[in-house]
Parts: sequence; structure tokens; C-alpha cells
Amino acid sequence: MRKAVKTGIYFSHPVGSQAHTINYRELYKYIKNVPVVTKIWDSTVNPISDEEYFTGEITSKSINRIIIAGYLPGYLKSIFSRFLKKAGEEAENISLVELYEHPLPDVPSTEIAKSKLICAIYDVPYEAAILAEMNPSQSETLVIGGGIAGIQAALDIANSHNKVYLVEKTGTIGGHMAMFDKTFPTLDCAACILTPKMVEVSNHPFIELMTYSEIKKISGIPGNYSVNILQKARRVNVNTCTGCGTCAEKCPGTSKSEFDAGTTMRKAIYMPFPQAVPNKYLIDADSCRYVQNGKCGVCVKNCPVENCINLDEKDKEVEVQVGNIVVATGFKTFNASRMEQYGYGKYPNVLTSLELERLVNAAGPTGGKISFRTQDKKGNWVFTAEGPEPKSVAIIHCVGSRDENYNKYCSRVCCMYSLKLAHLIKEKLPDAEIFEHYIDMRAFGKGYEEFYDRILHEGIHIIRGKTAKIEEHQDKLLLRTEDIEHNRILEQEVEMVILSVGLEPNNETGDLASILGIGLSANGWLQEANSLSNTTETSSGGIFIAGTCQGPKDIPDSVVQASAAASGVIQSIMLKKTEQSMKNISLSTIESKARELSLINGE
Amino acid sequence: MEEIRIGVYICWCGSNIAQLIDVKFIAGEIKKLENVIISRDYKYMCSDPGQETLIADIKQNKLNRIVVAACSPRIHEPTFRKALEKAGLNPYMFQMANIREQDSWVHIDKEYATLKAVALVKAAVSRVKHHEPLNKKSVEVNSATMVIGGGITGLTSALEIAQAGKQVYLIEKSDSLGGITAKIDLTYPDLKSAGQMIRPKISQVQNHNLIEVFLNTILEDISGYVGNFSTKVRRNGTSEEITFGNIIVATGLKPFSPVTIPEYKYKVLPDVITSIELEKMLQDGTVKTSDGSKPDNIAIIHCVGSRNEQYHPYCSRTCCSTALKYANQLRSLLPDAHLFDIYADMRAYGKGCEEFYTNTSNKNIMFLMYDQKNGLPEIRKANSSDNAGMIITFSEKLSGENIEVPVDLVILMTAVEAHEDAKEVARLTGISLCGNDFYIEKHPKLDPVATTTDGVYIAGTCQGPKGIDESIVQAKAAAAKVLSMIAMGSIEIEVAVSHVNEEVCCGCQTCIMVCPYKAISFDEEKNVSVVNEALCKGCGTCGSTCPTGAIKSLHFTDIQILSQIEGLLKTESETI
Amino acid sequence: MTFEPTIVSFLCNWCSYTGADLAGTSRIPYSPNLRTIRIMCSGRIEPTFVMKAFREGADGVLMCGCHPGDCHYHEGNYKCLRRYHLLQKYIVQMGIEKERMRLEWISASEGKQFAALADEFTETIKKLGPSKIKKVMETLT
Amino acid sequence: MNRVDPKFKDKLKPYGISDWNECFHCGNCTAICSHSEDSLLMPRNGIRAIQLGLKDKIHNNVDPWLCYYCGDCSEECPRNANPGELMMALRRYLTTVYDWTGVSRIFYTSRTVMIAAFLIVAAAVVGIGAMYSFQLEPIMEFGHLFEKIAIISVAAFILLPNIIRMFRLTLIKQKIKVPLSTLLSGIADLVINMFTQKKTLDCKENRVRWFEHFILVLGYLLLLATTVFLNWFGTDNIYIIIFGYVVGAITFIVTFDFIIRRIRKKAEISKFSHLSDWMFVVWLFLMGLSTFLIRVFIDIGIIQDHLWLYLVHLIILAQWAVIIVPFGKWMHFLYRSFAIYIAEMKKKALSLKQQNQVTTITA
Repeated sequence: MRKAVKTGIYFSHPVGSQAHTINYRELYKYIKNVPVVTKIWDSTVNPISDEEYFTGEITSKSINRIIIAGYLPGYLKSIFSRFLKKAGEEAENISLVELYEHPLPDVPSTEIAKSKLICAIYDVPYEAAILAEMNPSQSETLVIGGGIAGIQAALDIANSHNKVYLVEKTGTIGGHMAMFDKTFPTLDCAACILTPKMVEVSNHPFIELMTYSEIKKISGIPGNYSVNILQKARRVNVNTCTGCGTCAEKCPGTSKSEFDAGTTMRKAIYMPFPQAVPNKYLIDADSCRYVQNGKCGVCVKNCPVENCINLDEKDKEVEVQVGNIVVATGFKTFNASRMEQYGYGKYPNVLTSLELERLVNAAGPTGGKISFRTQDKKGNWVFTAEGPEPKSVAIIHCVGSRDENYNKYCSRVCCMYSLKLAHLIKEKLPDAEIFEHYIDMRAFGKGYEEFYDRILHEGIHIIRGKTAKIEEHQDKLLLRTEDIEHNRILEQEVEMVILSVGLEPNNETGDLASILGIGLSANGWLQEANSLSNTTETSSGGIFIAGTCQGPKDIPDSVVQASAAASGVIQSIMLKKTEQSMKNISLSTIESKARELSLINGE
Repeated sequence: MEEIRIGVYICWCGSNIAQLIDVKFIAGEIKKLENVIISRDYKYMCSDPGQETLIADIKQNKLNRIVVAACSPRIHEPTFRKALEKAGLNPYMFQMANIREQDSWVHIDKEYATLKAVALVKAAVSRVKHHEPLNKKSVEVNSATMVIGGGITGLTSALEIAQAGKQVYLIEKSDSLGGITAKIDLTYPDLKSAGQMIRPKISQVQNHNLIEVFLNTILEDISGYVGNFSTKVRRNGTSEEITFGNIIVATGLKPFSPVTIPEYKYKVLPDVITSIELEKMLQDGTVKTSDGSKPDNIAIIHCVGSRNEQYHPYCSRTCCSTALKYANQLRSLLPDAHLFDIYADMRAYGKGCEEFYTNTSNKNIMFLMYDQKNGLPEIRKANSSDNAGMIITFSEKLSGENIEVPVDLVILMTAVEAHEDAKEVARLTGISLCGNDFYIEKHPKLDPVATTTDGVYIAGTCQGPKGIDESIVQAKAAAAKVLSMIAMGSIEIEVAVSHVNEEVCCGCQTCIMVCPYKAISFDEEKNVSVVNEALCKGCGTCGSTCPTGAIKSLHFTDIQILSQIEGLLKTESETI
Repeated sequence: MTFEPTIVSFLCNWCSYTGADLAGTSRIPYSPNLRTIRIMCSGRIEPTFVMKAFREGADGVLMCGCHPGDCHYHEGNYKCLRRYHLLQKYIVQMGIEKERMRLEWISASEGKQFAALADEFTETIKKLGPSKIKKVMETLT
Repeated sequence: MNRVDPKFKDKLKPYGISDWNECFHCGNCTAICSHSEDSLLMPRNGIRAIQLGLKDKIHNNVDPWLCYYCGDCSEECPRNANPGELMMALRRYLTTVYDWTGVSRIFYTSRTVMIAAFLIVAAAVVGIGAMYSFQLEPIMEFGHLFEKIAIISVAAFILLPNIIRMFRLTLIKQKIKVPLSTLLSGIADLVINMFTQKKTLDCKENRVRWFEHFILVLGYLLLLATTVFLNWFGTDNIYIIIFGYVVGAITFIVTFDFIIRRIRKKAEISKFSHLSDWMFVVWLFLMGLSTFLIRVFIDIGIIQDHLWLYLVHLIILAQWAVIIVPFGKWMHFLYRSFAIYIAEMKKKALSLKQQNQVTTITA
């Protein structure tokens, strides 16, 4: 049945620079002549506060439906509900059209505004109208990033017996999770639960693992992407290396271990960590003497396998054809030395949370003993199992997060991992005084509040107040904080400070987004298709996002998102079709599709 | 019985093993053992030539048991099993001795290391004699799926599966789809319309030819196992039976009723309302007090029934951001009203939520912090001189003062709790409940949508409080698990499962109690326990519990382990 | 000649065995007296296995499982713990010192702890001297 | 029990309070402030009092006077809430609270009234000039007399009563009992603080600012003394003349530097200047400059031909004396010194009270 509809459209303008990105004159011209559009209002001409005017207009023009378009239209929804109700119409007959989100790369925002509006006018969901065309899809999938999200997405897709290329930029999969000691709130050991998954990836018949590789170029159309992958020279043959480690014993080149967050040194030829997958060595060109100076080759001499190490190996590029792509490039931690007031990098015993994760780990630099950084014979500051244990430790939350001077957003995981670290320190050093300095304790997940409660009863001092500065004072660290709850200034002397650093998008995120043709959100995270209903797809067809590259999240949320992204991929493979990219769908296509799907008709 | 012919291979692993352990000596010692036909050492057993030697030996010498002494079985057991298969031998007729990670790499004394290696290999030889061929089994997967619950989660799961071309049965107890989401006006942090999002989904589900919607329907019984479930559903008094391969449970949540909290006087004072009641007002565009007047002062109280041992110890996760959403909506509707937001910790954690909090702060809202440790805010009726309907008193944490807030309308951000049907559905589907009646996932981190029952998945708020966007992601994740199983068509089930010898079983049912997977059931007729191989994961706990020894844990049988112990300790040569 | 005991260890596949492997990959040396039997879960350890080990001449038996709450099969390790307490009473009656049997939790990242445990347990057994039960059994039969 | 007052903060808007909402109370500002201690938690406590509208708490507190606006708190504020500026605005507000006449409130809240007052004073000066038929000698004589009367009457009718009011609000009304001996013993410090503002030195990297400020205060007071008591314009004593030149120059050069800095708005502290702040420095500069120029004109003998200069100087002087000094920023200098004194007294009273409690318990 077709119903007679009279629509009033209200445009609400944003404040600030965004205002000029849409050509409103053109937009109004475009929608003016659609038969169901009865009236167009503009917030600059008709302020919303003029209730009498609006109810009068609605009654006199017998408008029975409102579209609020522009900036944050939801803010005005209740007001228009009231207007409609006053005029005797249904209060729910309101559609919201946000015109200032999801900027698509290479598409003028006026065009997107037009297509979103025309869908709203015909009362057809925008997503339904742009689903108009599907491309035939290949069954292979590319997963970018070998952290827990990438691993999970790859496994879910491969378990449906479809080929997955898993590309990882470092020498091993595992990502940040492999570095963690325990996971909150259950405190199960990260390695125990992650390494079986990593082994599963390496043994999976449907996963082709490409470590030490980067995405160079992507071309083609959704459903049929061709991807150029740069395989950086490992200089060690993955097939013949037995992982014995003889090569590393005499290697003269050293560098800070990435896996140990820089708390230990590794050789230039190295295995990232004992459970690395693939469980093979690789050479880091930056610290390899042969690569740098052309003289060395000790590893080649010592390697028991013939022709296994090739120091002259060059990078190579391979091309793969895939139907869908899952991006799971993860995060990097905030560079704590940017906050000079905390003296990270200046005071040896101000550590980041990631460094502490390694320090408390049984396989870490001290075998799980929490000790100070002390100076060795050469004067380097190192952690040793013989180092003295701190008697007092302070943990500072929100380092680089919730701060307009650094990152405005909340990093979502720091509160919980800080509580976890406090617990782990307490477990190892029961007599140590442990202080947590927080702003809001964001223990929101399943079992998190209960964990917080448990920590509160473990004798850990939880203090509401952000530490303002740290100074070194006679080998101790002097912290100045306002203890808000107890109305006092705390000047504490502690022996070790942990900075709970926030999460930031990985360095490559921006480049990758432009290679993939997808957008970035305000803080540099990857932009999802819809922040409410679709956080795993993007504006480009066949390109999915999962895990922390979309925004900070904890392990379970990353894993769930990875599976959700996999769902879209499997669906596409089963249908043998992939959605078109939004930017490739013309306005006229959307318009005709909207008209076709619509149940609305003007009189 | 066929003759036992064992081939033993000692790997050098380059110098990794051979440097410390005298591999030639071991090979010689082992050669002396009964049933050992071949005993060799080789530089790299895992290499292609190494595996080819193994395959050729099996074929030439009719070997039917293989032992490889090399690295950890966690690394290369699958490799050698494949080699056995290539040679036409059952892959389970194989045993590894770990003489690298647990011998050559951790010991210093050559003699002891070699002796230990001999013992380990002997144990493996002794064990492998008792190995039995095991065959991979698989069960067909019915490609239909049952989704329980017609809220946003259930709708999303159903659509995700149906759009991939597979049948879905969507079961909903009430008479309409949409659940709680359909009752919500806007969402945070972008103030999008929930209705605008869910209405098309509902109509899509209703019109999809692969989705059969069962409204007003309750589940009577579920039977079967992964890939092959069937259920009886009762709709409008009539019973129907449907069969399917997987279940997604999305029973959702219900709001907590604050009548039990005396401080808030809900249902006592007429202008104390819950968040869901406010939603209705906002949808209509008029926020009024009980006497129909415009409220000048409105307070929002957080954590009502959450984070409190007396009511619910957990955090309800979404209320903080939802409260910020209300603050925005109220500010828009009542530009001159005084708004108070009484919170405990502002948990605006999601993408864009902290920014939402900042923006909301700028909308002239007074944020007040309380601490449940110091008691809940108390609402009382105001005096005529107070110029407001009610007074809220509490100790304000950020100023350290005892505060009075005059208000005309109070909105309680009520906790969410597991749906009342959760227990019944859990019983039917074999899901476990945590203390708060939410469902327990298979693994809280790495398998958050699976349950301990294969083929039964959970999604959305039945697993714990979460927002709409998060529920949708979970719904899709559960759909992914189902879709990949459907795509395979069949699933391989664990080979090394438990097996009950019916003649020995006394019917005591101890094994049923200890099984973590509910894989053992009781056959009343025969008075014996029966293992469902599709559910068993092979942990062997039942085997070690069985008082009569009726349960055999395949590939880890008593005789296999006992003879391994025997082999380990019968070291004849004490010195080299 | 010093007494070199023989110790049988039962390690669960998911945590303890992986932890022992990690001691290997990290090249942490420990005493070579430990001989391992891999089982899927510590819940599979039957009392007869332990008795068999003692009877065949083991001087000590070490059982390792996942830390409480970490069991791959949810709670097999708890079941092992329960049996362990009973079994300890039993072996004492059999004339075996209760120190000869140990149950410890080792996670997959605790290679170092595993090595330390192996050394420490070997030391304990060395102090106790050879187990007499094998000889007793031989004379009995 | 304190009742919140959501309307209170609106009253503070004219004093330059802008971002009060942004603060989410992390406590960073209080912790970073080098003046804050257990008995003096600022600026966060002040922000909270404004947010909740706890009027008494604001009126009773001298905290804002103890802030010297180094800007650290605003620079590191995670929500850009400008706690430093907030303290500044609170000082402006408190000036009006202490002022018994209520005139300063009118000046702060209405720019029109303030400009009108300036114009009226200017007109009055011109009128007096006309009265003396624009003869230099009598006008100068009048000017000199006016200076003396103004100082005495402002001190007697405005400064003294306001200081008493300040005492009443912050000490007496709160029933804080301070022994007389303690009150007297603090006076020395009060005087030192008043002329040196040495507390500024506690602020981080503030020596240059303090020195500049110190020189300015010194220059201003000495200029005042030279003109009023040493009759600089009338004297022939060469030492006094040179001395006057030096202090006059100091006054307008240093203020000129202040103005330049304000225009550039580079430093955190100069980012948010209120109209009253501008007036203060500009008038100070003009006073220094005009005084300097008059003596120059006298010395080169052209003052007779340039009577306008003296009239301009007198206008500036009159506006300064009857508007800026009693009702404007000038009072900050006085209140701040007394605030330090009061805070010290409160602290002593508190520790005395605690001592008494302890003794009663032990007894």
C-alpha cells in the first residue's frame, strides 16, 4: 500500500570549519523538486527555538514527516517529536540524516549528502540503497596484521575451508598479546592461550602465512583485488631453518628486543621470541654488520644447515589475488617521553606498562622478578634478576589519554591493565606499597568491576587524582598528586613508577588507509561504515576492519570484532559476491534504487 | 594378531641434539629391543629426505609402528603423522620422544643426557606397541540455524546467516521483534536513531524467504549435538518440530527494577522514573513531571542497582554513556532547565565516547560524583520553601561536601540483568551460567561467542551487558562461527575420545558428574554410560575417575601410559 | 658414586608440557633426572600411574597441571588436586615418604619456574635417598 | 549541608569565567601548583565551588589571592579548562565582594557605566580647568592638593573598610579565633609581602617576572611619593628631580613591556586579559609617561605653552585615583598581601586548635 507523505526537511548547520564542506545551495536545488518534499527549513533562517512558527507550518502545510539533516541531527529529534505531536501527527515520523560523518576519500561531501538525503526522502535505508550492485567475488582473502584480531579472523575464514593470506609486518605473528604476561580479569597467562592459536595458524592448511611482509599496492575492484606484497628479506630460509639458534650465539650485532619492549638486547640474527610463529630466525638489516658494513658473515659460518642463511637476499614483491580484505593492523603505545613532566627516558625507573608486562613475565628480562633498572659495568641501565626489588610502586593512569594536549580519547584498556599490573606486583612483592592514580575507574566489562573490587581488598592504594609531575630525589621518585577523595596533596616517594600508556593508531594506518581507499576517523583510527550498526565494514566494498585499528579495545572485544569481520567475508564467499564500494556507486543509481524500494509516494 | 614391527628414528637436529647426545649409541641400544625392526639416526628427520626415508622404510619393511626421537611433539607430531599417512599407515601408530627441548637443550652432562634419551625412547617404544589405529570421524552439519531471541542481536545474526543463503529459524517469545532496542529513541555517542536502524532490519527479517520467524513461541525441548539438533517449539498452543545444525542464543537482558532500593523511593515519589520511562517521554518530545508541569531541575543518577553488592556487583557498562545521551536530549528539549548528573565513575569508554563526554560537559550540566562506599544518594520530598519537588542529599566526592540538590524529576539509570528466560534456555541448550545468570562463554577472551557445548553460540547481552553496536558485532561473530561450520558441510570430531566398555561399566554415573562437556549420558535400559563422541574433547578425566576401569581414553589408554612408565624405568644399561 | 634418582613427571599438554618446552627453547639447564610423560590433562593422572611408577623403581613422581582457572578442560586440574591429597595419604601407608610425590602448577610461560622446580624436587629426592618400595615389592613377589 | 546553586556561575561570567564546565576533576592543576598544600588546595577546589555554586565557600576563601598565575596549571590541563584564568576571574569577583560601595560590581558588570565614569571624571577635570580659566599655576596647585586628598580619602573610605570586610568574611564570620599576639607577629611579613610579593618566587621559572613586578611596584610607589610628598613638579632640588626622572621612566618602560606582552599574548598568563587588566597597565603607563613628560616640559621651559599636557595628566591621575585604585585592579595588590596574612593566620589558628585538642585528649 502506498501512503501519502508530506515531508518537511530541517537542516541543522555545524559550528566551525566543517560548515563549508557542503554546498547547501546545490543540495537544496537537488531535493526541492522531489514530490514528497513539502518544505525545507534552514537553521540559520529558522531557529529551532521558534516553536510557534514550526507547529504553525506543520499544521498549515499538513506535514506528517520530518527529516532532520546536517550536523548531529539527533540532538533536535525530541523537539521535532514535540512539534509533530502538537500538530496532531505521529511523533515517531522523523528520520535523521547525519551529513558530517564518514567522509569518503575522493568523493565530494555534497554528493554523499545528496545520496543520503534522497534515501531518507524515499524512506529507504542508505545501506539498502547502496547495496544495489554486487561484484562477483573470489574466495581468497587477505588478512593484514598478525595480532590476535588478525589471527582470529584468519582462523575463522580458513575454518570455512577458504584460502587466507595472512600478512604480518614483523618476523612473527602474535602481536601485542604475545608480550603480555597475564590477561585481565581472569589472569590467565597470555602465552598459554595465544600460542596454541598461533600454532594453529601455522599448521592450518588454508592459511598462507607471510611474515616480515608489507602491503605495497592494492588495485582492482571489490571481489577481485590484486595485492602487491613486499616480502622483506629475512635472509634466513624459512623452510630449512631448524630454529636451533647456533647462528645467534656468535652474532656480533645487537639491538633492543622489540618483543621485550626494549628491556633486553637481542642479536641481529634472532628469533623474536621462543614461541614465535614461524619458529625461525631472521636477520634485522639495521643491526647486521654484514648488511651495514659488508663484513661479517659469522652466522653463515656457524649455521649447521647448508645454504640456509643468505646475507645477500633481496626484498621481493609478490602479487596475490583476493576477493576480500580484513585489516587488523592494531595499535602502538603512546610515546611516554612526550609527557616531559613524568620524566620517562630520563629517570631509569619510570617504566611504561608494556615494559612492566615483560618485567613480570616469567620469560622476561629478569625471569619474572620485579627489580630496578641498575647500571651494569658498561654503565648501561639494565634489568637483571639480581637487581634490588622496589618497596613502593606507583601506577599512573591515562598517560597520553583523555588529555587534550595529547590524545583526547579514552584508550579503554588502561584502567584494567593497570589494576592487573598492580595485582601482579602485589603477588610478587607482597610487602611493597602500590599506588594507583586514576581519574575515572573504567572497569566496564564482564567481570571487570568484580576484579576492581578484588584489587581494592588486596591492600593496594587506589587514589583519585592525576599525578602532575615526577622528580628524582635522592634515588627515589617524588610524585606530586592531589588525593581528591581525602582533600590533600600527596607528595610520595616511590622507587618505581609505571606509566599506563594509551593506545595510538599504528604508524602505517594512514598510509594503509589511502592504499585501501578507506577513511580515517578523527583520531587516526580506521573509519567504520557505521559507528552504530556496522563497525566491521568500511566504505570500500570487500574491505573489513577488525580489532584495535578501528579504535582501542581489549582482547575479547578485538576477537569478537575479528570474528564479525570474518562473518562478512564468509558470507561474501558463500554468495560469491562482494559489495561495491560506496564511492563507485553513482548518485543516479542510488536515486533509482531508492525510488524502486520506496513505499512512499507524493500526492 | 599381526606382528608388531617398529621403526625407530633418532634425529640429530643438526648439532642441537647430536652435540650432547650420542645418537648412534641410542640407535644401537634401541635396536636390541624386541619388535624393533629398524633403528636409525638421521641428521634432520623433519626435512623432506628424512621423511622420505621414513616412508620408504615403512613400505619396504612392513613397519606398523613408528617412533621418532627428536624435538617436541608440539612442533613436529603433525608432520610425522602426515608422513605415516602418506606411507599408508594409520597416523596414530606413532609416538615421539622429546629429546631436544626436554633433554639436549636443558642438560649439560653428556652421559646423563644420553641415558635419559635412551629411557625416553624406550618408553616411546614400549608405548607404541599398544597403539591402536584410530580413524578420523566427522558428522554432517545441517545447514539450518536456530536463533533464539528477536532483539537486535538475534535479528543481526539471522540476517547475516540468511544473507549468505542459509535457512534460519528465529524464535521469539513475545509478539514482536526488536526487543529493547525498539524501545530506545537515540543511541550514543552520535545520537543516531535506534528505530531508524532497527525498523528496516525487522522488515528485512520478516520478508526474507530464508528466515522463518516464530513469534509467541517457547522452546519445549532441544536434543541432539553439534550439526544435528532438533527442537520442539510451541506456538499458539501447537507444537512443531524443527531440525538444524547450530544454535545462536540471544535472549538479551531486562532492566533492573529499582523498587528494592529504599533510598531512591521509586514508586513512592511519582517523579522518580527509570531510564526506560524517560525514553518514552523523549520519543513523544515532552518531558513532564507527574503533575504535568515542565521540570526546572532534573537529576540523572548513575549505577542504580549496579556496582553494589546488595543488588548487582557488576557494572552495567552502557549506563554512563546512555546518561550522557539523556543529558543531551534533555538539554535540547529544555534549554533553561538545570541538569544534574550524579555519577560514580564516568565510564565513557567507547570510540567517540570520551569526546561525547567532553561535549556534553559543555552543555551546562552539573556533574556530581558520589561513591557507593559512602552510601547512596537519598531522595526525599521537598518542603514548600525549597522551591523544588524533591531534594537529593549525598556526600559529593569531588568537593568533599555534603550536598543537597533540589530537583523536580529524577531519572534512575537502572542496571541491566539477565533475562528471566535465561536460565530455562541455558538448561535446554546446555550453556552454563555465571553467578549473575549471564551466560558463560567457552573462553572469556579467545572464544567469547562459543560455549562449552559445540554448536551452541551466545551473542549480545545474554553474555553480559553491552551496547547496541557491541551486540551487533557479537551477533555477527556468532554468525561467522556458524557460517564457517556450514561452509565446511561437516565437522571433524576429536579422535582421541573416551570409550565405555559396556560390559565393565557398573552404571555408577561418576563419569557423568566429572565430564566438563556433558558428553556422557546414561543409558537407562542398559544401565551403562554412553559417550557422545561429537561432544567429547578427550581430556580423559572420566577415564581416571571410573572405578571399574570401563572407560578407555583413546590414545591415552591405561595400558599405553603404564607401559610408557615401564619403558621409562626399565633401563638396563646404566652406563655407556 | 652419588645417588642419581629417577623421577617420573606427568605433564599436561597445554600448560606444563609447553612450559617445559619453553625451558628448552630458553636453554635453561636443570637436572637430568626428570623423565616426562605427556598427558592431555592433569585430570587424566590415575593413582595407578603413580603407583606403577613407584613400583617400577621411580624415586619420585612429579605431576604438573595448569594454574587453577587456566585448565584447558575447565577443571581437570582441580580433580587432579583432589586425588592428589587422597593419594598422598595412601602412599604414606604404603611406606613411601609423602615428599616423593609432588603436584605443582606450571603455566606455558613458566619455563624458568619449571627448571627450578625440577632442580629443587631432584634435590629433595636426593636427600631422601633411593626409594625402598621397589625392593620391597621384589621381595614380596 | 550545602545546597547547590546552578545559577551562581552565571553571575561570574562578567568577570571573565569561560571554560568552567570543561573540568572533570583529575586534580592535575592542584598537584602542579607550587603553592598548593593540604591547607590550600587550589585551583581545583575553587573550580568545584563555582561548578556547584557554593557561594559561601568562595566568599570565605582567600585561595585565589595566593595564585600568581604562572600558567602551569592551564598549560597541562587535560581538558583545556584554564584553571589559571579561573583563579584570575575569581580575584576580580572577590574584589567586588569585598567592596562595600558596590561600585566595583557595577564597573565590572557594565562596560558602559565604566566608560561613562571615565568620561565624567575627564569632564570634571576640564571643568575645573575652566574654573581656573586654564591658568597653569592654580591648576597645578589644585592638582597637588587633589593628590593628597584622594590618597587620604581612598584609604580611609574605601581601602580600610574593604580590608575590614575581607577580614570579616574570611576570619571573623567563620569563627576562627586567632590570638592577638599571633595577629601582631604576622604584620611584619604582611608588609614585606606587600612590597616584595616574594611569594611569586615559589612559582616555576618566575624570577624575571617577579623582578619586573617588583621594580614596577617600587617605581610606582616612589613616583607617587616623589610627586605627592616631594612635590616633584615644584621642587628645585636637583637630586629629587633626577630621582623622579628615574622612577617615572621605570614605571612607563616596565608597563610598556607588560602591554607589548599582552598584545602578543604569547605567554600562558597573558592569554586571557580582561578589560580591567588592560586599563590597569595602560593607565599606569600613561601616568608614568605623562608625569615624566611634564617634568621634561618644565625643565625645558615650555610647560606654559603646553597646558593641555598637564590637563591630560590630571585627567589620567583623577581617573586612576577615583576609579582604578578604589574599584579596579589596584586593590589586588592590597588584597593579595592581606590574603597571605589571613591564610597564615588561619593555618596558625588551625594548628593551635589541633594542639589544644591533643592536650585535652592527653589531659
